[in-house]
Amino acid sequence: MFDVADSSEQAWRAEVGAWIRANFPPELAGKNPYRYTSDGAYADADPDFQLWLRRVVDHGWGAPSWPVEYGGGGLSARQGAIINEEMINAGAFHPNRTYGEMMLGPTLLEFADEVQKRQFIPPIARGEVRWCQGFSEPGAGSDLASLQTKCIDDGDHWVVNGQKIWTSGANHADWCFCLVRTDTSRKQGGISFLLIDMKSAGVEARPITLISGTTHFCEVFFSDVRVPKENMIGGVNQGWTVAKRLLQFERGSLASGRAEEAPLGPIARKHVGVDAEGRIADSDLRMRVIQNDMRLRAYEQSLRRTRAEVKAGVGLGVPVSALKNLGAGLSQERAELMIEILGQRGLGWEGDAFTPEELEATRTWLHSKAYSIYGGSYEVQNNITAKRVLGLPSA
Amino acid sequence: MFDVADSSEQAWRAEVGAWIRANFPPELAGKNPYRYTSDGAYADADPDFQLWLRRVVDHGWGAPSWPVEYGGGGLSARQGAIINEEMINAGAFHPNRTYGEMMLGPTLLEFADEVQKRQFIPPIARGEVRWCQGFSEPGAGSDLASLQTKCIDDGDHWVVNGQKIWTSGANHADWCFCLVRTDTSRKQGGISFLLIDMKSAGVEARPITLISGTTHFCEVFFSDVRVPKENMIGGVNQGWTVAKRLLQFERGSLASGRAEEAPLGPIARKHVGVDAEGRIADSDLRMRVIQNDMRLRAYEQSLRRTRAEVKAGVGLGVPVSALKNLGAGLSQERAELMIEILGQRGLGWEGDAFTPEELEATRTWLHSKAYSIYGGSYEVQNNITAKRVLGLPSA
Amino acid sequence: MAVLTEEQSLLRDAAEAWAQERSPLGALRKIRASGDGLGFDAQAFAEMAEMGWAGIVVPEEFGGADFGVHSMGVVLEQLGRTLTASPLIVSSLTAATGLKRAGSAALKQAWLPKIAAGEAIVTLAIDEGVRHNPAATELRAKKSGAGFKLSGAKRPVPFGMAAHAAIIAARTSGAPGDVSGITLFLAPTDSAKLTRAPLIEIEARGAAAYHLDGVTLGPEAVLGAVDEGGPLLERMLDCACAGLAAQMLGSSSAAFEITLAYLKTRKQFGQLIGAFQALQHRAAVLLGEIELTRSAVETALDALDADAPEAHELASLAKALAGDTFRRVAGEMVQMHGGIGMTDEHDAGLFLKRARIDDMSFGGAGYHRERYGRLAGY
Amino acid sequence: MAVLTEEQSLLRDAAEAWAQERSPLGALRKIRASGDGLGFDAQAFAEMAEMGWAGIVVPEEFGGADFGVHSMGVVLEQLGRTLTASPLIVSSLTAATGLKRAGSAALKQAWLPKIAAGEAIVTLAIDEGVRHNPAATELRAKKSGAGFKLSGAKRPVPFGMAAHAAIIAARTSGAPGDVSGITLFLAPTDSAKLTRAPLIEIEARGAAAYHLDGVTLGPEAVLGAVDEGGPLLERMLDCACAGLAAQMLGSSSAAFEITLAYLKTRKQFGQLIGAFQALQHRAAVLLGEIELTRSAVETALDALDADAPEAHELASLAKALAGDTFRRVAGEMVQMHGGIGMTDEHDAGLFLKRARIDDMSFGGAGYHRERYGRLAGY
Repeated sequence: MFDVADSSEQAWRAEVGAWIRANFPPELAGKNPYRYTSDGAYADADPDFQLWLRRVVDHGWGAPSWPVEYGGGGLSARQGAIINEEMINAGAFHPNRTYGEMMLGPTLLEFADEVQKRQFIPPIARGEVRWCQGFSEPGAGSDLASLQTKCIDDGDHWVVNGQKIWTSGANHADWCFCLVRTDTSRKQGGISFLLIDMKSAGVEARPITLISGTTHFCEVFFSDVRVPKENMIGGVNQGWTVAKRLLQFERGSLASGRAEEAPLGPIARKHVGVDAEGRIADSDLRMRVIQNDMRLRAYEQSLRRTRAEVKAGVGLGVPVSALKNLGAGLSQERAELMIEILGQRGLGWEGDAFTPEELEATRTWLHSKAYSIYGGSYEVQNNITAKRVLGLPSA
Repeated sequence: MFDVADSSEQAWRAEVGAWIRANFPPELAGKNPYRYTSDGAYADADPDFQLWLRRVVDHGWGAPSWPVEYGGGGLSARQGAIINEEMINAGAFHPNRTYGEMMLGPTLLEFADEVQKRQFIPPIARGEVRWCQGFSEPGAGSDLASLQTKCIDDGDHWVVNGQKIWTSGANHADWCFCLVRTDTSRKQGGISFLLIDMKSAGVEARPITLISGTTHFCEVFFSDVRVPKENMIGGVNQGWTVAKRLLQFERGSLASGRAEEAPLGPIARKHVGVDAEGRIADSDLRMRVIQNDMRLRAYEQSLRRTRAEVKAGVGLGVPVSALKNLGAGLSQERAELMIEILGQRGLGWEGDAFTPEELEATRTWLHSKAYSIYGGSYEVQNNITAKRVLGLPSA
Repeated sequence: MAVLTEEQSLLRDAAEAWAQERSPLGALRKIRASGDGLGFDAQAFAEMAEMGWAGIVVPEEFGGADFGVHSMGVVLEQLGRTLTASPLIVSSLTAATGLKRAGSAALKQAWLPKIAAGEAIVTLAIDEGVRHNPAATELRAKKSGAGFKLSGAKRPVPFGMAAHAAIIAARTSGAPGDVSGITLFLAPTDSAKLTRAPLIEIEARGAAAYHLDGVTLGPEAVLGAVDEGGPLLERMLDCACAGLAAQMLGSSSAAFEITLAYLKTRKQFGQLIGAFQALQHRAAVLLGEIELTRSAVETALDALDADAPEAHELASLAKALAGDTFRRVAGEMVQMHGGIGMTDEHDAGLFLKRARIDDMSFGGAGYHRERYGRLAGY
Repeated sequence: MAVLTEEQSLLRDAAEAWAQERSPLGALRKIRASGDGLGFDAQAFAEMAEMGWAGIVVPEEFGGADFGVHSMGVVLEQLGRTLTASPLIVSSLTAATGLKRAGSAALKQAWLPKIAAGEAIVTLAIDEGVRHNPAATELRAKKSGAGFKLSGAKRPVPFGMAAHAAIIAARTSGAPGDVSGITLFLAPTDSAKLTRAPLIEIEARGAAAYHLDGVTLGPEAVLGAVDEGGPLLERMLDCACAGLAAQMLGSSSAAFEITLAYLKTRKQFGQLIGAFQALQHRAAVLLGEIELTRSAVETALDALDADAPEAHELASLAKALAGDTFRRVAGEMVQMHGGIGMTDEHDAGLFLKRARIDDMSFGGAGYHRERYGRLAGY
């Protein structure tokens, strides 16, 4: 549409920024956007968030760069990026960063047929339907392709039986995009990609309590669930291809997800104190905090470089598998350092003997352990880097 | 013989210490014992060392705990240990820590027949014959059992053809204990343990220059070398069993070898300076030096604990494979830290613009890179720990 | 496995059997669920006392066994294997050591027998700020008549809600930051001038916040000499650190063994995940760290029994290594278990949280690296 | 791979082709063997100059291209891939930057054209003590008439034996440790009062020890203002760090690629060692470190061209990461090659030694972590 250098971009960017500042409810400033993505009940219960979502959607920015005919804003990818950048610059966040918008929508645009596109994409763009992802199973974690959920042809319907796990937000989701086994004779080649209405008979979602106390992951049980034939995307036994593409969108969003973290310096100076030279008093902790700050900064530079190279078409930047492990590791290290900085006040679970910030830090630390497990574990990402990026041989 | 608690031990210990202090040539104080082990020319050229060796041998301590009939001192293992401890306490070192004494001797005591024992062991105990180890080959490093050096039966002799590498001190060795292939149809089961006179026709040793500039490792070439039948230890195709035992002795000596390292504190204070509170000025370097000092100390505690548990028969202490990697890693880290402490003066190669200590530090740092490669690489030791110690499955 | 005396072996076997049978990992979940804020199971602690563990370092004349710190460490290591929560370290080891070394005859007589019998829990009210730093003690003890009036706040006080008395570090002279000028008092917790509130933390140590508003104590409540409590406190904390490090060693070993068992049973990509070399090498490295820690712990315990001058730095060495090792092993426990390790149902989270609590108690790895560095001339 | 301008792409392709053909790894061995103490191949440097690389940051009016620091970094990265040794960083980048920013018209006219043409090498005589610390400058410059008399020692001076002149940091006021009171002088090296001796180091940087015994210089020899050389020197060193980091990035990438190639050809235990997952994961981690370094390097180079205020900390970030990464990759290069990597014959040792020299030059990773920390408010 237009290029960075282009001055019209600057004008448009200013326009966007102005609109956001005029419409973003100040009550939402400083809230954690991730929470609204992962916790449907939390999002529904927050009128300020609902107001913000409606304003953005009515402004046509629910999915800025999707085609207009499917409820998108019809803007260029570049413009979509600018909207997100301006959201961040204004201290706001995009209210429609749902699993549907981040993962399913882009996938449907590539693999769904016309009817499916018109049925499923517009509600996502308008933020009206909440989706969850039914991929992992108790016996199929990192090794996703070994999933067993049965999907039998029953004429005009599919009949689904099996169990999913780690289904984020299933207890508040309207629909689920699911991987099911339509052929037991082949591994990847026997998987299909199916859209299941969570209100169907035989679907049950049970929240799982994590070590951090959060309950947005669920187990989902399917018993003789009947699903219309037309809800299969990409054709029978084609699910693995569809899923691989969707996982790329997921990794992309995860890799870029946990970027901007506030520097730990000020917090450390406050809680640890400073020495005669004005440096953080605990030199052991100080050096580790500095090291984390430096590497996080280089990581953020890497995200920017990756975007720039992709945009300029001179390369793909840092491989996503490497970026994922770097980002997860640095965020985990940062969460550990935060707890260490808070010391005895970084161990609180609940109660008013601790400030909300202190309790939040503890939960964040515990939750951060999942960063290197979900969205492709640390080990799986390293395997991908070794084999696909570095071309190292298989045993 | 007697127990730690036993007071007669204290008396004997005192006796030992007194003799050492009376006989250890002061000129040798502070010299690096490892150098005498690895560099025959260096050892031969040092009259003080030769004097010390003769004194210890004439005193019957060339191999204190070997049986008298094979030239040993006939003392208990405990007494042998005390002699070594007192050597260290007196700032001395045992002058007969040769590959023959550390590895071959103990192996022969277990596997050699009576004739072989009487022929080969006494000269080792007297420090008269220098041995080298012919195990590794260009194509058989970590994977030792894939060695290819041919050994053909020729009636009253074996005929050996092939190439060895990483043979320490081969250019100054009188004899070589060698692994050769007597059966190409089996891997481990086709290997034999052979003693070869380095003066035999067809033996050639070529020094290899290492990155540290040292040349005590050699390539050894065997072309139609004739070896008497009676020089094979443990029988035809039994070499792997013999070698595994010998490698245990080697790992033991390596693991315990690089223990006592002087603390870096004083050196760091001198070269880096101290801050207002009297701490090493560079806090980043300081914390890393402290960390290394702490872990080295725990490593030395582990060596003591291992000896104590073995002696008391309550356990085997720290598995040798784990000890080897810990010791190697900590010594390498220490060598790196030493260079960093010396800063611009830690980069000298030669010439009088640098002190001998500075040059020694640089060479030690470069040489230290071999610690995690020789005597079973870091990777091989981890495999041993995982499979044999932790019982983890094979792929 | 250490070279143990006869009595130590008996203690170890008894503790191992008891912990497996009477105090498995599930017991900790019950304590967590009870919500009584005590942080331990009184019934279980009574059983420990019956076994004589509460009196291990208490002199025989006061009803203890006087076996020493290493013996206590042997028991604590076994209890650590099942994350057993108890006031053993705080009361039976550390407070008892303080009383034994510096308590008046009357004070000893009043408290040591009860501690040994598990009838009384005497806690430590030391920490005030965000991080462990005894020299920074601010809580004031003002002279008042023959005795003192104590005012100020202490937090966290381990097992502070259950404690019958507390050894309180108070400033009688000097300014926060001075090592001298600190006096140790033994104060019953039933004083009307002492209010306490439970702290709900990620894991059980029965922590409380104490607020003293003019608690009056007689001169007999002083441990050792006025203004000179610093060195005594330091030695008491060395015992606490070595004992806790022993318990952390047990916890680390158990976490490691549970993880190894999982590596040998869980399949992914058609093979046991324990067969993946990347995980094998990480497991091998963890073994080395645990072994280093064991050596440091046993050496520190012996040094304390020998009252050796280097006991200070050896205790810091043990605590620092135990903290790094336990946190690392617990982290790998979660990572190697994958998603299931993130669930509250699974025990990995219990180890992860305990590792952090233990590391932070009596000074974290960073604190003890710094302390070791200063003591060792860095 | 960065987003490059047209001219930068041309520079990169030219440098890549030239380095592979005219300055492969073997060239470094020749320099090492020559023993002339220069530390580089004069013929090769002449060719670089012909390609215009010596003038990349020199203004056009003085015969340069004025392409900027990023362009120089692009060339240096390619030269780093073959460990090409040259005075480009010291003379053509850093000294040229100093002259450009603060040299008098006469000084610029006298030296910049020669630097751009590669006819003159101007080095940096900054370091004195064991570690890099410009503020600690002791070498004195006493007023004498209209000019100055310089006395003291400098070591190591990179390419000091080959240099025609040196930018010398001298103290004109204040005490060692003060940032102010430092003055930069440009002094020809042919003065009878300046004696120089080569330092034989592990690797080629043509280092020398300078001894000044009353070197007399006129006022026109001063760069910038008397007593105020500190900030200028800091910015010059930022350029040196960013440029060196770019070269280290190239060296790290080459070391990594050589190692990957070995992993794909060397067999042990009946399989390619590159198939061992433990090595695969270590390789994957190294890739991440190299990518982080690339991002830091390119950002620092751009910040310097933009003369951005945060260029100081970004240069330290790049130099620190490049140092850690290069040393780590070179260490793994040796380890993964096994015994053969320990031999002088193999190239791994060249990378290992260069990594250490590069890290130590203009301040090691530790120095720059500390500097970054102070600048970033830690």
